[in-house]
Amino acid sequence: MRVEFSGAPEIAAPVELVWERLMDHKFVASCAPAVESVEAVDDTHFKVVSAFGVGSVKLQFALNVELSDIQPPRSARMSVQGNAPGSAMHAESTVELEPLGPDRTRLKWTASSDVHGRVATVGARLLKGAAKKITEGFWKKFARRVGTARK
Amino acid sequence: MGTLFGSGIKRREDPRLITGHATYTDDVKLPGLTYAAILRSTYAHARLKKVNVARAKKAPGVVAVYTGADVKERVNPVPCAWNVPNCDLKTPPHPLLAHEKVRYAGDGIAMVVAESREEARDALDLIDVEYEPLPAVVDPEMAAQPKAPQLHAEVPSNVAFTWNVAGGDADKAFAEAAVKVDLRIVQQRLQPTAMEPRAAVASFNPGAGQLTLWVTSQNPHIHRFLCSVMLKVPEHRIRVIAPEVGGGFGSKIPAYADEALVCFAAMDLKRPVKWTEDRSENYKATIHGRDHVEYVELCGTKDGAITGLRAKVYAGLGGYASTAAPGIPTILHGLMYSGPYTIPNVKGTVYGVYTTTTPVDAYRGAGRPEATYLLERLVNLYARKIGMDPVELRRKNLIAKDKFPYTVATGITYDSGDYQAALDKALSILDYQAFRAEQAKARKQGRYLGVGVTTYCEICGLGPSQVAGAVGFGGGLYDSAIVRVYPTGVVRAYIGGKPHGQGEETTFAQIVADEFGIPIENVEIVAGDTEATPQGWGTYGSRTTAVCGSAVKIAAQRVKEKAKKLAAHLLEANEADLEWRDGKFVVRGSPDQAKSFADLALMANVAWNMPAGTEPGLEATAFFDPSNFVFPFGAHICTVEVVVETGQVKILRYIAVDDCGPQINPMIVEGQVHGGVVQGVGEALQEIAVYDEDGQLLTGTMMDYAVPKASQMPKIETAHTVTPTPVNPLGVKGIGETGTIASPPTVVNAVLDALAPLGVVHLDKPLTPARVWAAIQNGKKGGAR
Amino acid sequence: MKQSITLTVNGTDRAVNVESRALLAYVLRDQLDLTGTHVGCDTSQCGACTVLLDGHAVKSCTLLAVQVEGRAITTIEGLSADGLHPVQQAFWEKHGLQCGFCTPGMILTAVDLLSQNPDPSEAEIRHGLEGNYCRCTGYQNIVAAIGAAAAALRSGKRAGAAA
Amino acid sequence: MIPAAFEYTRARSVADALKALGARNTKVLCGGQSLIPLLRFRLAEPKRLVGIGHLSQLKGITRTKGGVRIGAATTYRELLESKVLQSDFPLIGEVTAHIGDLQVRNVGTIGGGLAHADPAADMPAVMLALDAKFQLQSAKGKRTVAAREFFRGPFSTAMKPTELLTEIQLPALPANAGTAYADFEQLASGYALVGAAAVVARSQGSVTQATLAFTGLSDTPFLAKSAGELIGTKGDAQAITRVAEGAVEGVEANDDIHASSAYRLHLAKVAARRALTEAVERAK
Repeated sequence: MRVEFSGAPEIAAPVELVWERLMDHKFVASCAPAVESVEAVDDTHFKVVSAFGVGSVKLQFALNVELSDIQPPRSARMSVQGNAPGSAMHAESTVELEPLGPDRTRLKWTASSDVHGRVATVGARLLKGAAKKITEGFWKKFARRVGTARK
Repeated sequence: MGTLFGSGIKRREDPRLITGHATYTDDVKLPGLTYAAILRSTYAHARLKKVNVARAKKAPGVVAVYTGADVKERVNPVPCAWNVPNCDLKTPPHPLLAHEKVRYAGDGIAMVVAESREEARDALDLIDVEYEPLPAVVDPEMAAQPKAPQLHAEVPSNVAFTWNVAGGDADKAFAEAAVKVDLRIVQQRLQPTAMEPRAAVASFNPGAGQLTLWVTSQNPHIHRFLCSVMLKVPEHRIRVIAPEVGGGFGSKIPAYADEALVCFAAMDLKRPVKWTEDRSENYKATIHGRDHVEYVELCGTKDGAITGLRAKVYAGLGGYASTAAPGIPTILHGLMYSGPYTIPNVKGTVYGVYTTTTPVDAYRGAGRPEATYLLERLVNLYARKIGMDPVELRRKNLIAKDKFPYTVATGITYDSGDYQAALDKALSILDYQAFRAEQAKARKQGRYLGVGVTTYCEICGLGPSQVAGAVGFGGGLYDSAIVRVYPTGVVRAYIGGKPHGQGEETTFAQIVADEFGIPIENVEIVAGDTEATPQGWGTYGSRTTAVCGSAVKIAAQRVKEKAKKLAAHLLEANEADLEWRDGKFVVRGSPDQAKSFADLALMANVAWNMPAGTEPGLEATAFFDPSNFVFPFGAHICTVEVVVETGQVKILRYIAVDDCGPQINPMIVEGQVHGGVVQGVGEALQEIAVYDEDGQLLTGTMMDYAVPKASQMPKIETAHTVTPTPVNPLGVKGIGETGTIASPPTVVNAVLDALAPLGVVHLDKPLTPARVWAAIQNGKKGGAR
Repeated sequence: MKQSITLTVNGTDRAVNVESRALLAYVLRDQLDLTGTHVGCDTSQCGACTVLLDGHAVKSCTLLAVQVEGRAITTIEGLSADGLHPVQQAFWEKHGLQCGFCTPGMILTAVDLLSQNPDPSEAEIRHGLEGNYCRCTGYQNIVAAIGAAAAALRSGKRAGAAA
Repeated sequence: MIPAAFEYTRARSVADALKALGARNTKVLCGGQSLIPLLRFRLAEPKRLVGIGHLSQLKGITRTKGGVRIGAATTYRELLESKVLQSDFPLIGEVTAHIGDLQVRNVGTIGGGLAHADPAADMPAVMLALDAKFQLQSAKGKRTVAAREFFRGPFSTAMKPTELLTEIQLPALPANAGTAYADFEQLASGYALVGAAAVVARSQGSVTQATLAFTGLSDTPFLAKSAGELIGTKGDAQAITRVAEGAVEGVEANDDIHASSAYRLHLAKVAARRALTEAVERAK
């Protein structure tokens, strides 16, 4: 099952601040739902344990996150490889920041992921909508928190 | 002929089944039983970098964990047993557990054995597998392209075989033909879905060196044979028991790694081991059916005489070649391209292609549904092109009844038939002309009715063995029976076949009871235990009644001949003076001079007074090898209404006229037709296995794979004609698969007939409302094809 | 972690020691040796595992044993104390089964269906079997069997009332 | 398929259940017909389950001043057999007859199904159309949430993990109201590809109230705003078609192996038209 999403929320903060937050893995993790732990292997590699799902449907994934093509303060690419018993997922994400004004930034993101194993075979109907909701929810929260942190 | 042959008596297997006292494989319990669970690949195609079972081994209740590396030296791969000749067949090894690569999502990687089902399942989650994902390819046509991902290093372009069939000169026929039609047809992959998932229980007696395997099998002798090969255990040390089997439809023919692993573990641990698949595991790890992409063409004259057929077929095999897989799209498909018609020129090429999907093998009909479908679609397209009624076109090309035995262009010889009679009967049941009038009237009111008519014949009753050898089938295709008479006159027949719903415990008892003039209650049919039954080659290919039933008949006749000899001896009469009347041998002209079957049973078994040179006992074994296949045939008609607004198809009537020769038990024959037709209607309207581009099966549960439900299926009207076959002593043909063979084109042609005014020319199965609606939208735009 | 619960199974109180996660179907099959209850799917679709819970058809693979503590369960083995139940009889008469795997669940669903609707139409029978799959019979003879059983039960009741 | 291990608490009362819900990673088990399949696939692995399906406090269908109250643990079968619902809310029975199957309806509960919030379930759309209110209870007290505020996304609701859905309150329908439901089922699961529930009231031939709700179409059941445009019309075919067309405008419809989004949108219009037409017909 492959899913692709994208969004472009506006953030009430300057591009530099947004970039700073984006590179702060602890801050990023705090915006993601149900992150149990984050461990920085180095500046661009992270090990994350996170639950994936909504409502009753929940699977715990061990994720390897890697940042690449880092172009401060404009764009970066993130790849995620995750495993849960009987399931696996890969995701590629790009982030691009576009300054709209002194205190406004547009954050364009794309995410594409493919899932394998039980999640794909028996959980597609349950999780396809969830994946979208979670991804959008994450960026929404990120945008809001960066904006609020500023105030 | 006796009094029971032809009688629709109640089934003798039913009392245990309706009271819950039947024993299926998962019901088998043994002291010290352990439970196995198999870890299956998450990815469709990947290199295995690491399989770490350390945590699983330490988990509560775990007795053992095996990986591919652990077993590869100790067992042989899963064999492919149908080595179709002259097609450069390549069957790379199929390891019991993957150790280098996985080739479909569901490929076994490790097996846990634990003290309970729960503990075995829990431990699976503790196995750590590191994969290096490789690209997947799920479509057989795409997989055969040069740049497609490669599954097996030794199979370039994933093409396992290229098989050709030709008769006459098809290219010339096409060059000269006035009319040509062609289609690209996708015959979708199907999930067989026997209601009982597969299971295996193995027990090993180390003192005796004896292995016993209970397994969901349509052919316990084949399982014994192939387990012996996989396990390197002599065949006589293996007893295979197929207890009650909850449906097969082909999916319980093949040898699977799973039962061999269960045996391996039982021998290794010296404890019994049970494994039962879940439905979602069944959908990934049990064979699928069909999966063809076909380019097919038909040519003929302007007045509707078919002169040639050409086909190029990509047949998906999945990740490995399953037991009978190469024979399905070739021998059981390509040889049947002519169907019931006189087509002088035929040419076909079939590519067997590996894809990163669950292996494909025989599924009810196995090759013949695909052949019948492509032919019947082409015939309708041809009729449409020349503006001829499709029934008339069929009638014009059917092989006439006085032409049998008839050899078709592909070289096989049909035994017997009266195709016109079946067609006439079906048409009269419907009143075809009246329906056409109704259809015309309805169209004026904006309602879309359609009718589909199929005439078909199929090849079944597999043997003969000599042909099996010639076409590379790795076994014989005779069958066998022992008829044993006990001193009290009751009889047991031990048969090589293994019925699993088809009712032969009843029909074969009818044969035996008739032969001996005894009540059917005095006869029992024993099947499914290799320790008790003679060598058989299984229940598939609609062969059990035609082949094994004939063996039963012959064995019973042999018993009766011996009984007659004994009767003559005891009555001090000439054998020639005896006649068989009311269950007795009677001296002609002296009705009080008689010996009943029971008398003779006792005398033969006590052997106090046997004729000179005659052995005691009343028992005979017969191995029956038919002289040819049998070719049942018939005509099916379906009428439908399509709700154009929503794409929903409603079947108005379904009429099945089939000819399987004389019917031993018409009630059972009718039941086979009902079930077969519904399976084919499911194929026509709703069943499809869907993979995503990564090779993940998206129809992995019954929530997504649309097994037909009662409310979705039509009522079926059945009728028959009776044309005996000369190739077996019962005169019978098979009926187990005809419904599934005939119904998909019948339904699809009916729907396309309804949609004809909307510009829809072709549409691939299954005709779900979503697909029909989309086709109508496309047709409105003039883009239909 | 196991706990002891009591179930009334086919009229007899049975104490069983079960894990919380134990599904009723497996408790019946593995612990109480009632293997007439079959498991054919894992999504509550096929109905092979159907039993009666206080007289109502339920899917025993989609119930925890602890959930039905203290309640009365009837399996196919206990449907009829002596002889065949009219529904069983009708399945036999009408050839309403082939491989038999779905049959216990079919029969028990039919028993509940007929208790709710003693005189169902063919369409109502087919709708009532929404949760029971059969891959062998094409349903036709199952529908016929349930229709025949309904008639038999109705006339049996009339005969009973008259007596 | 065997669930991962968990602890099970059989609640002795609602209060007892609420206490147990305080613990982390705890789920409520009512009929279990939605949750148990997830447990079997280990797509849900709660540590604790609190069983409430047997609690008589949570069962029953009673008339209240303003309508009808339904206990959350009332089974679908009990809904079907309820004389009160047959007379006051026939829509409930019509829809319930198509939920799951006979066996599932014998155990499955209205509250369990609503709390599960499957985006393709039938009942949520009906609750929206009927403007139901849900009573949620926690150890801290009770609150009432409108169905129209309850469904937040696929399998997501306004409920907190410590809350229990205890009852469903249906406000009385206006006089001369007609209700109807039309749906198209996914062939395998029987879940709605699309379902539409309609409530229409008429007075002297004119529509005075119209509500239309969808399920299955997108990731949450929702009310169609266009339904209001029926008010003041005669509820004629043209007006209904206009409302049905408008109802799905701009909706991002689900797309899966069973139906494309284009087909779902089309079916939604058909279902809306059929449900509205029937509701108008009945609103006499």
